[in-house]
Amino acid sequence: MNLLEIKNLGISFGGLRAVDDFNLTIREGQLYGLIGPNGAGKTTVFNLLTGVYRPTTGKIFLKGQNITGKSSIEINKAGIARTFQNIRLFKNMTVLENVKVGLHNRENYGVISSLLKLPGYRAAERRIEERAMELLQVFSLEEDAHHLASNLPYGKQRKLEIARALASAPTLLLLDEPAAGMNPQETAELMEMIRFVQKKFDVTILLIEHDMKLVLGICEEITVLNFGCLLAQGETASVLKDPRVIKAYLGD
Amino acid sequence: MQVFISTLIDGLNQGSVYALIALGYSMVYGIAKMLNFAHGDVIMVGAYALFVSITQLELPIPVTFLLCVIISATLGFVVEKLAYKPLRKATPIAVLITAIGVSYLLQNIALLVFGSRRKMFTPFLKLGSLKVGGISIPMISFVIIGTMLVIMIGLQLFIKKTKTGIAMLAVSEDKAAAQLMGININRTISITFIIGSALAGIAAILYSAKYMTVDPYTGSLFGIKAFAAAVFGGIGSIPGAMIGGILIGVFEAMTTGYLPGNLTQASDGFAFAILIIMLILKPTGIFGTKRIEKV
Amino acid sequence: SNAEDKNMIIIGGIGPLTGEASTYGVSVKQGAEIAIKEINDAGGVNGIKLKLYFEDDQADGSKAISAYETLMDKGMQILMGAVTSGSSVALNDYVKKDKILQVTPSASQIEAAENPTTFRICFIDPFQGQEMAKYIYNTLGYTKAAIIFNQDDSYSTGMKDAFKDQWAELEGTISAEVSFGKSTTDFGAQMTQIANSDAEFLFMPIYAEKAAQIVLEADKKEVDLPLFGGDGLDGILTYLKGENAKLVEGMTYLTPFIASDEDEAVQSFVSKYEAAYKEKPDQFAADGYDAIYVIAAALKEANVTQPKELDVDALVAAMKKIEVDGLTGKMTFDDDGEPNKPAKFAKIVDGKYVAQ
Amino acid sequence: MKNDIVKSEKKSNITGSSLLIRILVVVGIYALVSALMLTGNMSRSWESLSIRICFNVILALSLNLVVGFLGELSLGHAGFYAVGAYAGSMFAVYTDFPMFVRIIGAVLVGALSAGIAGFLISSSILKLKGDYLAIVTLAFGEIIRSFVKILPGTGGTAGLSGIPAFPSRYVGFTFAYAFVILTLIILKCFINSRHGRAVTAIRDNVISAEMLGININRYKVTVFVIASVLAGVAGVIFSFFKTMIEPNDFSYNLSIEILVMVVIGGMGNLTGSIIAAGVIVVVPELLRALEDYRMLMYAIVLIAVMLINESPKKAQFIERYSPKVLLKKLLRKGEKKSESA
Amino acid sequence: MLKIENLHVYYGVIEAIKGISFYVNEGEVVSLIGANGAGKTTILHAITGLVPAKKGRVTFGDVNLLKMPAHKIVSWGIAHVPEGRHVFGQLTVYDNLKLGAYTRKDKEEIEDTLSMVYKRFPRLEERKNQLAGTLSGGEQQMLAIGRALMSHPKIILMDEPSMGLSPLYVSEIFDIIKQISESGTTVLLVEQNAKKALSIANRAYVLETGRIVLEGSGSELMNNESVKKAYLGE
Ligand SMILES: Nc1ncnc2c1ncn2[C@@H]1O[C@H](COP(=O)(O)OP(=O)(O)OP(=O)(O)O)[C@@H](O)[C@H]1O
Ligand SMILES: Nc1ncnc2c1ncn2[C@@H]1O[C@H](COP(=O)(O)OP(=O)(O)OP(=O)(O)O)[C@@H](O)[C@H]1O
Ligand SMILES: [Mg+2]
Ligand SMILES: [Mg+2]
Repeated sequence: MNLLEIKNLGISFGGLRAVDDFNLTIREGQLYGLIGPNGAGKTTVFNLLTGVYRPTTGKIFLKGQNITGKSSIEINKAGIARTFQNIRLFKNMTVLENVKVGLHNRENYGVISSLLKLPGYRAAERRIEERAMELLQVFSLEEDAHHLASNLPYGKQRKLEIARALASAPTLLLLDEPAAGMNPQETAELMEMIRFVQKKFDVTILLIEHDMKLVLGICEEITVLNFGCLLAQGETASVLKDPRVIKAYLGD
Repeated sequence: MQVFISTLIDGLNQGSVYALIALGYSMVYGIAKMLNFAHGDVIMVGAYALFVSITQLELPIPVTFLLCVIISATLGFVVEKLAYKPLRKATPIAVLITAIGVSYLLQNIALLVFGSRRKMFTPFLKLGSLKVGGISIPMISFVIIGTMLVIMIGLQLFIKKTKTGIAMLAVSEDKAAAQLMGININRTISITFIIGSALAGIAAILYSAKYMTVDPYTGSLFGIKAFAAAVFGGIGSIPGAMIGGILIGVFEAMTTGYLPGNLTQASDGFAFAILIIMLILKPTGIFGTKRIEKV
Repeated sequence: SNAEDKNMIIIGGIGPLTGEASTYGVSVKQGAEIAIKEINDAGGVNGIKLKLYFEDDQADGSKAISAYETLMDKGMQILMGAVTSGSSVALNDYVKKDKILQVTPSASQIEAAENPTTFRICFIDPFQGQEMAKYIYNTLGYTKAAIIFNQDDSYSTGMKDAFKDQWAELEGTISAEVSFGKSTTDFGAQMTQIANSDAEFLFMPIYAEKAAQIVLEADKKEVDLPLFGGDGLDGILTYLKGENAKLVEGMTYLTPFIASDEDEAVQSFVSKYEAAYKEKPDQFAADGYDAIYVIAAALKEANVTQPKELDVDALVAAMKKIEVDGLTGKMTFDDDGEPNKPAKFAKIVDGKYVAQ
Repeated sequence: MKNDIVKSEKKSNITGSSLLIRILVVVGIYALVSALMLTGNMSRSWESLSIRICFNVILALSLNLVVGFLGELSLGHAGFYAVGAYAGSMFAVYTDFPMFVRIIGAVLVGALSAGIAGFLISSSILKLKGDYLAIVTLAFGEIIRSFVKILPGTGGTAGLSGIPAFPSRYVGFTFAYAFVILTLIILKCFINSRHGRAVTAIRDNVISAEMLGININRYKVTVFVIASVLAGVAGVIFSFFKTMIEPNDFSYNLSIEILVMVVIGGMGNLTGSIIAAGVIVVVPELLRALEDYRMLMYAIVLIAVMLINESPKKAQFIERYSPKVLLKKLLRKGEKKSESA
Repeated sequence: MLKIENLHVYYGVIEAIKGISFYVNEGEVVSLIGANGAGKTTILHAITGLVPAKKGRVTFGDVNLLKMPAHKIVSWGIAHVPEGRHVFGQLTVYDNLKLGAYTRKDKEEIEDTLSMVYKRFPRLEERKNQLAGTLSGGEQQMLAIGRALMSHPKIILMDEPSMGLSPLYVSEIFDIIKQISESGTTVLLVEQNAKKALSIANRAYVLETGRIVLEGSGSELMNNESVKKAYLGE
């Protein structure tokens, strides 16, 4: 079944056509790659998918439901979570709290019940704490649970962002250059982790990445963007052999 | 109709003073990213300096002007060095509170030195007024508007076109990166304060010439009015600060002039209400653009 | 309170010494200090010296309460204050509970003297407004009024309201009514309204420093109306020197005190005051001075001989008996604590204050 | 790799022993003050200061929710305070229920009115951020102050007098103290809940928060409403303390003074707000002996506190000598002693 | 040319750099590699004065840099491409580049450098009037490098210049680094892409939690078993 369908998506900034007539279909359970030269519009596609920007043309469907032009909040509730190219953690909160914020909508006790400390509230808080710690364990961050997020080294911050996004229980997880700033060893670990996460949490993943090893290693299919337009689409290994892709993106 | 036009001119008159003050304020605000609540008090000190040099030292008028600007600029420089510089790494709001402390300090020094009673200047800039179709406009207003325009354009050119100006913008955005460019942050911020406070000195001269009065609390009004003008015009926008100041003057004149009977008692509140409505309609001020934040 | 306080009667003063209203508090304090010095130099009251502690309240009621409590801790026996109406009213309940004699020099709002043990030196706001309305209508025959008042000052709004009520009763009309606030610096729009009305005179129930500025603006707008006001206008000439003094020529206001009065007592006060504080006293200083003399007179009348045994009932009874010839006029006090003293109209003639 | 900078005490669940300590502190302070008051061992100025501190603490705590936790600079807190004070005291002045009912009613009416004002204001300024929001809140505060002058029943510029006073200082203090504790409990519970985390997340990064499904607007309004309800309660206590209120009691200078308390105490630090509110109220009183130099000194103290607060040396100093650390050291010493004994 | 001796850097109470010494000779390309949090960025920050060092010496030629305020260091011919790009987002691309040449006086030479930068990064010329904050991640990285080149440095410190760049550009960046080096500028390079970094480096150091654990020529380290395992992902 198709999880995500993007049809004729487009947006302009001033005179710049950042994304143009973009189409993409992702099936449930896929690990899908989005690549392309710098400034091709990959991050912009993510921004359109998550309601940061409103598309000028085109439509986006998640599980058949039209989410075009919805707010970020509604889109998250519909099942999309993401990480950011420029890390955006809650810097003044601890690692654990960052994940707990991700769990925000998983427990729905109200303001009043928190003010009165009703039993429901206590139980819910306990569940939140447990789930958050579980998630941190998946990313081996449990030791850092009580550290300020901003004091983590880069690589761990990226992992924390993924953990936080997963906390909101998405069906579709968008990762924007998760391996940026990691060395090959760490990247290899990350690949394992992404695969594991996909199985364990049963999410579909769409990721942007410039590290071809990672893309080849885990993405079944990819789409290549160039100047906002679709350049190639299909099974990873064969797309990467496409001479147009080599010319525009990979170099030789 | 004539009353309306007169009131409008009154508003422009009053607004031009706010605008003049808002320019210096807005420049410091835009670059140092701090709400300098002590800016108005620098004006107050400048006005006292002028008062002393005119009425007590009896210096030649041009000298007193120069003195007023120099003293204001020096004060701004010193205050920045002593009170704000140690807070470079602090949150803007912590600097705001310190500025409030400085404001109290200057007020209370003035209170001790000059007493609580308002000082009145003897007229030192006699310019008369211009009569157009039954409405008389004091010449000093033209001087103020002229000065304001010159300063606005000058500041705009300085910040956008000169090396120091662009360095200021760089410092305001990212201090670490600015240092990597070889920009001396402390010097740049000092210059910002010196210019801002020199402008406060000029404002002090024109304010004194227009209203001929100063007391220790003169400045406290301006802090708020200039803040309102700078924000209303759009944060960081120099022309915005000017237009903002003028519009606030006009709102005030209109609410003063046209509220019926008992409502006149709340004219201040109505002027603020217009400000709020305008900001709700345009949440980033008149000339403000949405700060671009790429996600 | 230190040892020597034991042989003194302790008077507490409360008023703004800092903050935007500080001129009033400072003046009262200085006037009172002169009176205290005179009385003590002359041997005190029945041989007992007076001691004044004056606390700052920044014209803020809740700070006035703290000032009051501080004074009580210092052993205050008689309260001279508060200077401003708001603070004074905020103290009502406290004074009532503590049952001490209170003499307020300058709180002119009616409620400020509600307490049975509270007396006031100055006129109440409504009184001034009514008197001015009657004088202008009946004596001068004007019928069209313009009013400018301070919206943030109860002294001003109180006088304005009373003036308007009285004026309506007299069937006068109001051609223009404008106001300004705490933060107003420019009076152009106000004057435009007045200049374009058919008013025959301008009533200014406000204080001298703002009035001085308004007069300058009125000149620019060619508003050439006769000017009237209450006791707040006293001292306006200190702000208007040289040619500017001409702008208030003919201004008439109701006042108990005129600093240029030939009266010997006034002149002696003025010269002592100028010597001590390098400035001319205003009516607040005179109110403070008189308040101390009134207290002294009551102490004498009640025959106080032991500094630490004040009988408030006796003092209150004494207050109602005494007649004090103060700088602000010869006064007695009625059962409500209000002063009976003649309203003097002062007029500025040839750059001088002249009693009418 | 182990990173040692740990933000201490950021746990959401209060552990048993620290809860006990907190209860002890709360009860202890109350017992101490009451004992002093009832035995007549407290000077009168301290008696009245103790009440003034209470309503200022409530103001500082509630503003801290907006400024410290939500991260929005509000310069109009005095406005909500005014709404509470006027609505509550008008209820008390113009009704003639028994005293007890009037007091409770006044608190309810004041809190409700301030809450409504908070709701109306915050929901109309959702689009505004940062300094734009700051100026609008400031303007709002001034509008309230201004309109009070023309509304019927408020007493206008002259103020509303005849508000019933607390029967005694002790009752007043107990009443005010109870509300301080209530405020604290409400804020603690809110902050340590998912809602509190959401609010802090909004402060730290709006875009991320939105992307995690947090309704920014709803929380902004919620925070403003809670803060203004509390400010309204403070207003009612204030009016009972002062027995007359006037528009000038609620000028923007007061908003700024509350902000000073919040910042000096540390944004997002509730204990800090309590201490700072106490200090800001008490310091000018302690400086009375300086007479003319009083407010000058106050300004100098304020600047000095800010500079020391932000200096890196202070952080080191606290690392070494904070009460928590000292207590731990003491306990350790005690343990050692008892071991050796 | 650049010599670091016994450098210690603290963040609060934690010691991020625990006594490091190394040197860079004129004309060399020297790489620093190491895992996340090893302290690479911190070293560069300490050299250009963005964080204070607690102990140690950093000498450039004969001058001691540690005693110098950060803004003076640039004028000695040291440029720094910081981690996380740090472009001035509210200024245009052109203004960003101009700021790179802040310490330089000669207008003509600045123009020459500018056209050199534009030649290397044509995208920057295309976008010279765009606000830097709206550039894509990779474009910002180009701008950060271009801006550093504008100061015409003797030595350039690069903190992960290839981060976020497409493979094509990664190769290009390393070509550019080579060119920079060939044109006489010394390069101190911090990289996660250890393979590329080692392949162009004359010498390299491996960092682990604030200490140098290995050093050698680029090719030596490339063949070192533990380096292969930990950093080359082989
Ligand atoms: N808010 C904006 N205003 C103007 N231009 C923008 C804005 N956001 C993006 N752009 C432009 O749109 C283009 C696409 O940007 P985007 O961030 O999507 O690129 P990308 O494919 O993610 O590149 P990279 O791999 O370098 O991150 C870029 O040229 C960028 O400069
Ligand atoms: N401002 C700071 N406050 C506290 N600790 C910090 C700070 N900056 C860095 N650290 C810590 O210092 C150590 C070294 O960090 P540094 O950024 O130098 O590592 P790096 O080698 O550049 O890592 P990366 O490859 O992730 O960029 C890390 O443990 C990091 O968490
Ligand atoms: Mg991108
Ligand atoms: Mg790094």
